[in-house]
Amino acid sequence: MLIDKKIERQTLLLHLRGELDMNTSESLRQAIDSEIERRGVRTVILNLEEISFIDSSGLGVILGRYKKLLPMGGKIIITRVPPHIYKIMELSGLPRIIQFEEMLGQEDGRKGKTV
Amino acid sequence: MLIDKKIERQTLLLHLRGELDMNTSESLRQAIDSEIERRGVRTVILNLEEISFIDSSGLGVILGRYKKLLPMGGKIIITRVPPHIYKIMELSGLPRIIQFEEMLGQEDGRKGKTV
Amino acid sequence: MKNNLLKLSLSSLAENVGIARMLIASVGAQLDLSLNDIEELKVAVSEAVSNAIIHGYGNNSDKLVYLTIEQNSETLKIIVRDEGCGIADVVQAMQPAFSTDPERMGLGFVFMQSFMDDLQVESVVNQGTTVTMIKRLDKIQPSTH
Amino acid sequence: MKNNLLKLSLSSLAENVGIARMLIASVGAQLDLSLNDIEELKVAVSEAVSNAIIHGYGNNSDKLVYLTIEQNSETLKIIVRDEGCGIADVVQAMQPAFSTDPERMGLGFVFMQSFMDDLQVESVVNQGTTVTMIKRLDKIQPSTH
Ligand SMILES: Nc1ncnc2c1ncn2[C@@H]1O[C@H](COP(=O)(O)OP(=O)(O)O)[C@@H](O)[C@H]1O
Ligand SMILES: Nc1ncnc2c1ncn2[C@@H]1O[C@H](COP(=O)(O)OP(=O)(O)O)[C@@H](O)[C@H]1O
Repeated sequence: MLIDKKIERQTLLLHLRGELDMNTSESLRQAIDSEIERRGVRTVILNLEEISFIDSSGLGVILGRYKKLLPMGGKIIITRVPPHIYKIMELSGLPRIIQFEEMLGQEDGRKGKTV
Repeated sequence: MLIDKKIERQTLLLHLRGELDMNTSESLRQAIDSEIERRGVRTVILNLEEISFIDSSGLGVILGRYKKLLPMGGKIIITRVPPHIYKIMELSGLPRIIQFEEMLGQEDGRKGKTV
Repeated sequence: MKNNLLKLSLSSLAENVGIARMLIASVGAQLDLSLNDIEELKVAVSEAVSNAIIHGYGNNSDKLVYLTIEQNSETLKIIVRDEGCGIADVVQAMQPAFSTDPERMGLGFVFMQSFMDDLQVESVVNQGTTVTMIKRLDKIQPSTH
Repeated sequence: MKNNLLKLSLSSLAENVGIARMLIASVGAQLDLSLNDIEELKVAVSEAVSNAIIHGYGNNSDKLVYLTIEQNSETLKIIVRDEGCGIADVVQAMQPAFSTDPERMGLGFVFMQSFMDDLQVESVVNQGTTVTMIKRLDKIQPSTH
């Protein structure tokens, strides 16, 4: 997985590419936690547009960051999720807890619901 | 592998897509031989632009068609070979026997040597 | 479609989980399954192999995970086996959200169950765990692409 | 890079040659080899597995081909084994252009030899053939992409 990082004040924007599984989720955890600790980041935006695979290891790291940010008054936002990735996320219940934005449509890039 | 066929008079143009190995070369052999026999095809042009893999099984079928057409006064022409496929073909000596046209360059689509 | 048997033993390395997924994806493609079905098989295999590495072997990379894929005209059977620590209480382990690792979601077995037609888990403490998953091929619509 | 061991037994089906190639391609990608090196490994594996199916087993799909990939920091060792008819004269079989099948080119061993740093063939008639190929990783330039 490739992680593309941008920071603006207390917001960290991560653009992820590739597969998010037990092999790669640890580096995502570190990428986020280090910015929370070192730079006081409080909002994390994950762009999943180019994620090709996710399983419960990847979902666990996302939920873990949510849980870490919550007591600090921070939040995590997930954007541009491809439909087949969203299906797996839905099954985990994550969309009921975490904010999703700019959903990608089945075929085109049309904007979907903003939860 | 997908085989896209066009016939014009005695010329058969095949556009191949995918991997040309022991699994797929048999269907290429059949596709060519049946047209030679049923429709009197004498020139076979193979467009390899979208071939992603070739090994000695694939090369063997091409050489076999060359050998079949030769005594009939026919010929086989290979066009638009990607560089990494051409490397394997070169090692087999095929370009010294069979006519190659419109070679694809390393990076761009520029025309190379016409043997 | 001829019967097919693929057995892969792989070092218990995190990098190899992707290889296990690719193997099942290739078999799914051979069977001309839809992209959605292939995606689901990949998740199920990913969960079972990850569990073997993380829980079974406690991330010790010197061990081997055994993945067997057996396909005939009716079923695709996937077996993931480890010779690791085993599970004391399988019923509890399979409960949604149950995990012995606070950092994990406890959704591995839930995903395997959702995406496969049958899931069996056999485990002996200190000997290892065998997860057997079945996808019925006669129920699947062939892909239309 | 940790040592890695992958063992794949596969039914002697033509469709499975692509799976064997994909396995070596994944290992090559893990090792961050160049696309060119990965391509060459794919050809070498393809030739050895095809030979096992075509020559070793005479295209009988009920048999198993055994592919082992062993990687440490210095070498990538690939072993392709069958329990087929064996080769009576290995030296002759390895000659360029030698083939017992008039439709084939006799280039399989030539390709394996060209693309690998070492090639060993052991064979016992009616018992089978083991092809061992080695790629030295310390000689390879890491990919720049
Ligand atoms: N192969 C295994 N070996 C030992 N324990 C396992 C194995 N697979 C699962 N378990 C146990 O079952 C629990 C639930 O597994 P699972 O539903 O996949 O969730 P998670 O992996 O998130 O913990 C794990 O936390 C672990 O205690
Ligand atoms: N696994 C094998 N089992 C039995 N015979 C083999 C095996 N591999 C190679 N051979 C023999 O060696 C010959 C040369 O092999 P190769 O160089 O790969 O060329 P080709 O496959 O085109 O015949 C084959 O024609 C066959 O007779």
